[in-house]
Amino acid sequence: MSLLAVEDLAVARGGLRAVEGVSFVLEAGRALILRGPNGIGKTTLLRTVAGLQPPVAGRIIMDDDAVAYAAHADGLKHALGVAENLAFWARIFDGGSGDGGDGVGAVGRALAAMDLMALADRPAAALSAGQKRRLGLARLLVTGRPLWVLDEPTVSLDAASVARFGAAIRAHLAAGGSALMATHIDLGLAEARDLDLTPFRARPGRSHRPAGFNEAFA
Amino acid sequence: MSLLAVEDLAVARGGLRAVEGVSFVLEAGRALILRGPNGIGKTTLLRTVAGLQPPVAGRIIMDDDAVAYAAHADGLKHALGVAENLAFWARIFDGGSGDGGDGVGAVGRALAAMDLMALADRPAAALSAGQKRRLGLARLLVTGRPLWVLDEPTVSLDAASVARFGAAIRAHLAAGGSALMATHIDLGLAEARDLDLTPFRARPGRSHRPAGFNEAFA
Amino acid sequence: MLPLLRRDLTLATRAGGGFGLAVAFFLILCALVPFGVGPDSAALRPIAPGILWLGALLACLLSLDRIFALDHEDGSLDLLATAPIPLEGVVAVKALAHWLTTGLPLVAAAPLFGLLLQLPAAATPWLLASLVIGTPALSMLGAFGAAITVGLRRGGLLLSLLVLPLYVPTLIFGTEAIRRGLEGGSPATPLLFLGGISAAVVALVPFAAAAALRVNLR
Amino acid sequence: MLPLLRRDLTLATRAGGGFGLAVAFFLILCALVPFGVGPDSAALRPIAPGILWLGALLACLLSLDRIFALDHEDGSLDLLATAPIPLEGVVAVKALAHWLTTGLPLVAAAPLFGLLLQLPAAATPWLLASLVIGTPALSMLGAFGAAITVGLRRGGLLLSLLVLPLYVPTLIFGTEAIRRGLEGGSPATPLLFLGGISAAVVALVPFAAAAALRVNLR
Amino acid sequence: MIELGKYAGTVLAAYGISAVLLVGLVWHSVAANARARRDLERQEGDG
Amino acid sequence: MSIWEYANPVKFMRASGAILPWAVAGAVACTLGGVAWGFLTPDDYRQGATVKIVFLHVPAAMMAINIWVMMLAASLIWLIRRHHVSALAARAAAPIGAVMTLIALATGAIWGQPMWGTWWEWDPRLTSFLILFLFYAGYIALWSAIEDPDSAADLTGVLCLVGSVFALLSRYAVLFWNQGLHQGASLSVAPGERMSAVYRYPLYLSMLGFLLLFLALLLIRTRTEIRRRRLAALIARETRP
Ligand code: HEM
Ligand SMILES: Nc1ncnc2c1ncn2[C@@H]1O[C@H](COP(=O)(O)OP(=O)(O)OP(=O)(O)O)[C@@H](O)[C@H]1O
Ligand SMILES: Nc1ncnc2c1ncn2[C@@H]1O[C@H](COP(=O)(O)OP(=O)(O)OP(=O)(O)O)[C@@H](O)[C@H]1O
Ligand SMILES: [Mg+2]
Ligand SMILES: [Mg+2]
Repeated sequence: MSLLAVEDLAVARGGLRAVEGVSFVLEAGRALILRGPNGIGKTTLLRTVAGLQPPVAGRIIMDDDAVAYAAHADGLKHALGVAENLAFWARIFDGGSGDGGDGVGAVGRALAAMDLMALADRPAAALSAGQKRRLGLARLLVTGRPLWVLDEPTVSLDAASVARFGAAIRAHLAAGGSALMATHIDLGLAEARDLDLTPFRARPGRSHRPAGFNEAFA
Repeated sequence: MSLLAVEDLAVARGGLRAVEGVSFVLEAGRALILRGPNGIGKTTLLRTVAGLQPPVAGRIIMDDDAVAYAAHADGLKHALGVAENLAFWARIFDGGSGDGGDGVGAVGRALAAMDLMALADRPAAALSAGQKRRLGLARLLVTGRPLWVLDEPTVSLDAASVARFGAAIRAHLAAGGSALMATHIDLGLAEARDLDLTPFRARPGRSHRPAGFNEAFA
Repeated sequence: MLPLLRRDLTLATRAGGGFGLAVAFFLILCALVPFGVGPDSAALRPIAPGILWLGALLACLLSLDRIFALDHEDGSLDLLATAPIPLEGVVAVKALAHWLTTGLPLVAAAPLFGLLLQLPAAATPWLLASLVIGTPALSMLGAFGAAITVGLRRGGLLLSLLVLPLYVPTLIFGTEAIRRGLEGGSPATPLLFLGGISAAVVALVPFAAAAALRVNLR
Repeated sequence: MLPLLRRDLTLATRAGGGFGLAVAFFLILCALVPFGVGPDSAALRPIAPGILWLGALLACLLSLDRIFALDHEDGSLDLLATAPIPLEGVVAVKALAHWLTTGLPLVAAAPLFGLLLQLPAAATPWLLASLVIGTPALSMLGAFGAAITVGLRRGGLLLSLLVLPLYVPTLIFGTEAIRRGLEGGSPATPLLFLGGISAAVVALVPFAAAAALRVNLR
Repeated sequence: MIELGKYAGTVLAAYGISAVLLVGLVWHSVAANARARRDLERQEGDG
Repeated sequence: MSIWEYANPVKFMRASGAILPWAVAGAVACTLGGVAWGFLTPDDYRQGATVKIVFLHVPAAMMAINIWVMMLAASLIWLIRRHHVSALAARAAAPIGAVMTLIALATGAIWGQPMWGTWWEWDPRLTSFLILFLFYAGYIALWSAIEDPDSAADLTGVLCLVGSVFALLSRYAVLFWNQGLHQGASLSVAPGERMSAVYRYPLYLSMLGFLLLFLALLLIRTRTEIRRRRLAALIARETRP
């Protein structure tokens, strides 16, 4: 069963196509890692898949409400505690684990998975860069969504945390989820396939329908 | 000749000591990489050395105006172009290279070193994560400062850009500069020494002078 | 949607929140007016309804950029847009939270400030009625302005420029109701208009605001 | 220091800047006041000086959070603090830039707005004089408030709360000068006081503001 | 010459201000257009 | 060929280039002709020579309103059919509308001095115009504040939509708030109130002139916007790594 199928997708940023003609299928239990040099369009592609911007061409086939997105900004409220931050997102995504809708069980498990138990009551403002990132990743665990869309998830993480993140991904895949990631480093995930975006770089002038002002007037 | 000497330094964050008893000497032409798990206090130590916060104990011996600091926030103005952003910092730091104070030569060289020539007129808002980071690093080259203090400099960079950054560091060291960095990844710098901060983690109760309210009342 | 409301109210009561600040600002403004126009109570009485409404409007204005900008900066808005609640609902809830933390306290405190500005006691019921009916429109229109300018950093002045003209009908009918109440006329007509505007704004503007948010998230 | 001034002025004229917006805001405020207090020109005339000064004050207030907050968020402030210019100079230059982009346009436009509010033509010179002498104090005191609240996200209302009381003496002497000029009295005394306040504020407050900034950067 | 009587100042001021605003608008439109055309031609000439 | 074809920038540039000389010639002839003719009309028995101001005041006031309506139409076309040129036309029209509003306000204020004895009065007509000017100012400011042209077009379009509703609402609110001094519409069909032909025909001519002037300026400014966009697009394409 495929969780996500992308067909001949073209995505644009700043009114210009970044990559085009991208097709892939992501099955349950598999992960796909987007590769490519800075500025090729990884972030743009991920945001399109997450539904934050419309594709210029092509199709994205997946269930509604399947995606959990995590990017550089972790969506943390500095004034709230670590557990409070997680509990909020758990309630918004309705727990996902069916534990009474309160999401407390899921929150506890997510804190444990990312080794944040000791920091549970700390306000998010008082976390270091790597601790914030860990909290941002823990959020994925409470969404209960099958398809994780991750933009450079391991930034600022130390080696132990990268391993912990790898374990979380592996558990997610084993439970029938899947993950689409962009990263520049080696995650050591055997389940993951790489997709280099370099060959899909959009060439100007080949497009029939303008992606925005910049293509309409170029 | 040592550019920086740190003696028995203790630094605090949020009123609690993070690391203490740190001593090292950084000679011209050498680099020191701080290592340690998330939250140990690398960022705090770097900010202290950069003069942004006072040390709790110990001494930092270096010349005035020797430090160029670069952290997660790159100090870029989104409304200004790439070259404009660099030119501003070049003028603030007075070019460093003595080319008429206007810093144009230095800016051009910095752009070339970080492969930003093609983007020179782009507003900084329209850069990808890695391109922004490259611009943030190019800023170091126009400061003309001998001691670079870098907090996770290679975040978001692709492999080619990491290599380019390594080359820039090497050139800086060869020119008699030095660098103090915190990072979790392997930079492949032969000139660099590692300093693991884990043994210096502050133990509560050992301090004679409270670092702030939190220690004074603990 | 309830967790979102609860979180926004919690944040408003935490450090750096805004609960009560609107009232304090209102108080200062009312205290400054006599300095500006002279302490003569004969001069104050006729302008009191207007000053009270203008104060409410400005207190509202100054807190508008908290509605979406914070969530946009820390990435929460991206995550909320991919969460299983419609963006229109997010807008409505956030405007409601804004009204509960700004509009409602103002309504509660208004009679007191009426006293300060020599507003006759007979006008107090009309003051209260007009504020209760009118301030929801202020919050919702403010949310619209905030949604349009969310991509701009610190667009406070621009936000005011966009929003204040939209406030004109509310302001006119609001003060007119008090004035008619004072002069023994019938305040029913302006109150009816006020109610009509509020109802239409609360019902329709969330769609426009959500559309603007989607554009800005793109 | 000149490059900093030049950059701040450039940013004010670029997209999302604020040049001219203060005037537009002032205009809206002048347009809204009659809606509040009634269209009667006999009612407007006596309160015109006060409204004009309050308008200048509020236009100033709404742009204050641009002074340091933007630079703090994008990391520029960290870098400026380590640059070879004293932080006091940074404060002074930024307050100057704020005055040039907010205070000066207001002064230039004030006579026109005086017309709208039925301010007698005889009072215009005094309006101009009091604004020219008084607004620098507004910008500098605002910079102080902005420095104190720079660590808070969107501390707009709190900032107003801190700053407005500091504005009281300026407001009193400013309106008093216009009123005396109108009534044929001697406006020299209030203008003298106004000048004294401005001079003292411009000379001394940068030190306090720089101290506050240092604390907030820590 | 046409007689404006006691309202000469008023009428001339109205015509004068309108002329200034209109000429300013026209000048701005034409100048911006010329500049845009020049910039575009230079860019298209380059590549 | 459908009319929407002209929403293609290249076609628009060609078509507008052909129309422009005629529009400019017509605008110059009618505006100068109408205003000069108006200037030479005899004095009114009540208003004296000030009646000459009407030939600037009324056309400017009418264009100020009509231009906003045109911007609303162009914004709707952009939001619904995504024709890039119409978004740029709305952007190009706004400064013209703002200047027209300013002319109406300025000539009215100058006229008010001898007629009502005051430069400014919070009369509903005047007040509504001030509010209209504020809407223009907000619209222009928003266009120039947003960097990304696609977002800017969308957001200003939404603002224009919401703003139109509130501009109308404000007009009624202001009428509710204050009774005014200002003339009613004397071009109305009611025979008794009709303006005498001496003033009517030059007024018609100058109204036509202002309309053509708007058209000519709109074409020029839209062409400017198109060229600017094209330049930006070429630069963006070139620098994409
Ligand atoms: C700044 C202030 C003013 C503004 C914004 C303004 C606005 C307008 C507008 C919008 C119209 C067109 C109305 C229509 O045709 O339906 C108009 C027409 C007119 N205005 Fe004004 N006006 C102002 C001041 C004045 C003054 C002071 C006078 C003279 C005492 C005046 C005399 C007229 C006359 C005679 C017309 C023509 C009415 C008609 O034939 O339709 N206006 N004005
Ligand atoms: N706001 C913008 N306006 C115009 N162009 C933009 C904007 N943001 C990004 N771009 C450009 O769009 C392209 C794709 O950017 P994107 O962020 O998707 O790259 P990326 O693959 O994620 O790069 P990185 O590895 O550096 O994160 C880049 O060339 C970038 O310069
Ligand atoms: N504002 C704050 N208030 C209180 N404590 C804080 C604050 N910011 C950080 N801390 C704590 O101070 C300690 C040191 O943080 P620091 O940011 O220096 O760590 P780091 O070594 O840079 O970690 P990382 O590798 O994650 O960036 C951490 O334990 C962190 O939780
Ligand atoms: Mg990216
Ligand atoms: Mg760190």
